[in-house]
Amino acid sequence: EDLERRFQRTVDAEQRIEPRDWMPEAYRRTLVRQIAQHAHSEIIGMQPEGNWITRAPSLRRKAILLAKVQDEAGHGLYLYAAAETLGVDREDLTRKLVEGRQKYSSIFNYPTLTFADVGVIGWLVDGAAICNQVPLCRTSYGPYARAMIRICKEESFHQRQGYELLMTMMRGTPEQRAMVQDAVDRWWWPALMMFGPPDEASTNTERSMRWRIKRHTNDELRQKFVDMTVPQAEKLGVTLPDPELRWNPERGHHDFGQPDWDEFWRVVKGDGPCNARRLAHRRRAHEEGAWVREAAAAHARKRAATGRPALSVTARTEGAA
Amino acid sequence: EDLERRFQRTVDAEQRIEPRDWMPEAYRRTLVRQIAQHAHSEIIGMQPEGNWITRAPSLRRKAILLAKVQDEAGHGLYLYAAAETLGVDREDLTRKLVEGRQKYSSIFNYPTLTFADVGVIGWLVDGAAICNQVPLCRTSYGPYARAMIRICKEESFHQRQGYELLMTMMRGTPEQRAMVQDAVDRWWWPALMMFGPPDEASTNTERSMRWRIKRHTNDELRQKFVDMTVPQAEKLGVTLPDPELRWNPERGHHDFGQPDWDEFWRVVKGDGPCNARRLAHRRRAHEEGAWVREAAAAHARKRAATGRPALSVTARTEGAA
Amino acid sequence: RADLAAYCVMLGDDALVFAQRLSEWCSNAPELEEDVALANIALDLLGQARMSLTRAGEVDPAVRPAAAPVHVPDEDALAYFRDERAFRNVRMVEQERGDFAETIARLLLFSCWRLALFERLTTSGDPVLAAIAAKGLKELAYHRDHAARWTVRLGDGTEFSRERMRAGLDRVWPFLAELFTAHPVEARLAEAGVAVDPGSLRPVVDDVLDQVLAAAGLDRPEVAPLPAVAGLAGRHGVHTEPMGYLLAEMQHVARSHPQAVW
Amino acid sequence: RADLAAYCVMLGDDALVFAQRLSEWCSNAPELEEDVALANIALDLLGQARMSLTRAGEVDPAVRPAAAPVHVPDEDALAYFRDERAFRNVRMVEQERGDFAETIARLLLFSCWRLALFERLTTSGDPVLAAIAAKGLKELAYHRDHAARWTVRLGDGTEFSRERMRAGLDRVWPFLAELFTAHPVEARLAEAGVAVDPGSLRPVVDDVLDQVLAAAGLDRPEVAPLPAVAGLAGRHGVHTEPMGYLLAEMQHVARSHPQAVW
Repeated sequence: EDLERRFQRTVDAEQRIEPRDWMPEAYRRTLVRQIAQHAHSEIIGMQPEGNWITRAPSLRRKAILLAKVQDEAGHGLYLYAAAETLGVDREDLTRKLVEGRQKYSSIFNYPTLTFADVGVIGWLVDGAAICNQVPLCRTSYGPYARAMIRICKEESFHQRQGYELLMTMMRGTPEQRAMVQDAVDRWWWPALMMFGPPDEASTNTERSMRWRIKRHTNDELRQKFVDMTVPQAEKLGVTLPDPELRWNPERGHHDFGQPDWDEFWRVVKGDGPCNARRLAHRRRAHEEGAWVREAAAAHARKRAATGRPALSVTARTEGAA
Repeated sequence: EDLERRFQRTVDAEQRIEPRDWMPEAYRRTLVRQIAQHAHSEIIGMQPEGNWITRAPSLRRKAILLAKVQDEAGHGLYLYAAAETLGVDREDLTRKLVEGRQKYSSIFNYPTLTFADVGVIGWLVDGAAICNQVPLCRTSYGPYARAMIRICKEESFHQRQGYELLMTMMRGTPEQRAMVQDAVDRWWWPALMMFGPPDEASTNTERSMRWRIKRHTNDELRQKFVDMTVPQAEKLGVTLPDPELRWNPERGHHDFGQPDWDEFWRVVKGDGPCNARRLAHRRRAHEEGAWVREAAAAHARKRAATGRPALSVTARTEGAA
Repeated sequence: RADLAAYCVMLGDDALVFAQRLSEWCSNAPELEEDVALANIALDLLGQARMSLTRAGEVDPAVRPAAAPVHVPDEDALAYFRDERAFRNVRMVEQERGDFAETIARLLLFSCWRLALFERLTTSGDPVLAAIAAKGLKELAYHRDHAARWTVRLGDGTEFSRERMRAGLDRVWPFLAELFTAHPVEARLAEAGVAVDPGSLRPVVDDVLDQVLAAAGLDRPEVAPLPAVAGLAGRHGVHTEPMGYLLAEMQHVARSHPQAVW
Repeated sequence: RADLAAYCVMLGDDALVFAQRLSEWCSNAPELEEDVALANIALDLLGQARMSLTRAGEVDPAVRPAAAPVHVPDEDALAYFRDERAFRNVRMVEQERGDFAETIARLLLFSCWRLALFERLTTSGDPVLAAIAAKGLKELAYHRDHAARWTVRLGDGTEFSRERMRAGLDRVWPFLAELFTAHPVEARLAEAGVAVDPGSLRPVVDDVLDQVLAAAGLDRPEVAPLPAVAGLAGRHGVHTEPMGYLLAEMQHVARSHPQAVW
């Protein structure tokens, strides 16, 4: 009781909760779920973009894309590490992911169909992720907040690169412009869904806000994203596929239509265009890698037992020949 | 003794030996080896050309190529059936092939690098095969001779199609003409090797000729092939890569250079550019298919045991809806 | 006429893409007889594809992609110079080939459906389409028969083969519903007596599949249909990720030498 | 200058093609750390490739393939608009990626060799090549170290991993000899102090490989080198069959939209 009050006072004072601090069990569980889901999203998110690495149409774009997907693996690592400070382990979280017992962001259950999708994911999907994540840099749990600071910095870099790719494509051939518009048409609504269901349907928001895990409601963040994106779309020369979208001078915000929430719930429940494919891919990679992880562990045990140092090949090479 | 004389008389009289007839054990063994090798060559030969089916640059060429490779599988089937009349079985021969204990034509140990290779294989490789095989249509062993008659007919069809592809390509872009010339440069010498080593190095020729398995020496057939091919190359507009190649009016034949016989022996002994790849491919297909063959056999046993007829789905479809 | 051309492209793309996948089996089949059989089926479908795509070009020259050089025949212009988003095949046929059981499962579903479709198309208002369908009937009946027999052999073979066959059906079944979903072009042309409303084929196809599964001692898989992307699927050119790789392989030589003649 | 450009293309193609294969691991590695590491290595090699190909274009504009549209930079003209026969990489790097042990084996051999080569190239008579080599040293030392550590872990891990590592080495070893075979261009440029005669690298590379194999408790495979085709191999543009598929995938989008800007 006393602990709980002190915890809430710390949070209210905008101070960080650290791993060794007492925390309510529900807070811990909420964080584990949220951080794990976030980590899983980074890892599953490697697939839709990774789909274009081998086919990227210029070497510069290939390098940018490969570096970006690599960053996503890195983000997954930070986030799993943050989750581990809460007493869970990565192997266990990974098992829950591949068995479908923990979620990842639904956005990655849509297919990437052209190279323009790479740009649009950078612009809209990373853009939406940043709106979601910037407030998390000040979230109450210290390790999570620190991970988010690093991640956000890299994400805005990715977003700029995505936007720059689209700008370049819009200056290209008519086919390229059509490709960009097509990708925008397919990704716009799923991007809006990334902020979660409308506030009246969002069950955990209030408590998460009290705990300063969350700082804005889903609808607030969605509005912010739309307001931010509309001028970017204009500058780019694409049309956002929402006939209800218009500036509302009274509100000082854009009005906009609602995504298909039935589709949203179906995809969340596992019934999206790529859920099965994404999970099967992750499961296969995990299973195919099992023997390698076992070998590394076995070798580490042997080395620990014999006190042998790790291999170092420096010897004759430099001097020789 | 008596049997052996009667056998030789039959052969000398240009009559066919049939499966139920008495034959010398060495004759049987020679035939099994030769027919099996020939069958294996058809099957392994599916790979270098099959390599281009999914990439054929027009639908017409794709259909022609797929049909050709299918024919090769069919030839393999005829030939294994002919071998089986000599008391061996296909499964056993296949095992010997994938274990590297029986050979196939060395020509298939070279890679196919461009679509022009498809044409050149048709023209030169099938052309050489036909020179080798036409006399086999009159070979002394009945089932083999009959298989060869069917095969030769299809092979000359393939050869014409290959030549026609090259003709078309030579009427195309400069890059296409270069592609054809490049393919000719790579396949010419291996094609000459298809007739086997020079007569003085060929150990079994004499006996095979006495048994009327063979009717011409390697060098005779090679000469015939060169004489036949030179005018075709001229008509096509390609250069055969042999500086010694010229018409010899005294002999009434073309003089020509010798292939690299060291290379020939290396490739025969398993050390060619694609030997490992071809065998690994065949072995993998064979092993991956094992469960299917077992299932089919198990099902056939069950059906035989219960007297059930094979499935027939004719029912409501035609009439319905 | 634009509708008819679009419809011919749909029928052609189904056959073309499936033929491409089936031809990957060449030299990889479990036995030589099967190398021959699968190549035969691929050849039949390739033939159907060529006729349909050629017909599409005849009916409406506007279906030719702008990127295709003028000397390339319509069938090749459509096969080699269209981008993925312009392909109109159902998503079932573009999936990676998988193992033999999965291929057989796919062939079973596809050929049951296409045979039912072609039976009805023989009376199409477009005489060329009707002729293509009539010619295809015997081929498709053979494909269906071949797939059905293997389904029974594998379903009623060994324990292992039964498991593989079941897994193959599970993987293919999510793509079945799309076959019965009418694109607006199909709906309009069905109205006009030229095409078939694919929804109307469901009972016939279900009936045949039930027969085959019963003979194989297998249950109908209980898996959800693969969703479309905001209502758009293969017929709208919204494909799955394997499609891009299939096209890269299929089109690379042709695209690399656009001025070439083959 | 044509020789120098050709040599830059050789070095660039080795790196480009291997980077392409390594990037296939992305999202498929046995653990996340390895996804990161293999992507890093691929990125390093891609960077080396871009510098070498750009240098090739600078030195001799004639290396640009005729098929490349003028607005495409040299590095992309070379990567995307050349046909297979014009690629000059050694055949080792174009092989299918295989399992993790095979990839590690390939990376071990390749990085030992390339590091030894780059050490010598730092004193190349071509200052740009020397700079590229100098920049690459640290990268390649890391690649070699990474591969060596995994070779030891797998060789001295479980029974199973040892078998896989041995099999991986067996599959890669036939491609080793080609790395030490000088193409006439290399021979001429080595003479001129611009390139390195790759044959001279053999002792250094052998020495390092022996150390690593000893630490891993593995024997040097006894397998024959993969023969050339009438003396011609990767450096002459005579590749193995996987190369065509790699290029189809890599080039398809660029070839499909030659006028596009990316």
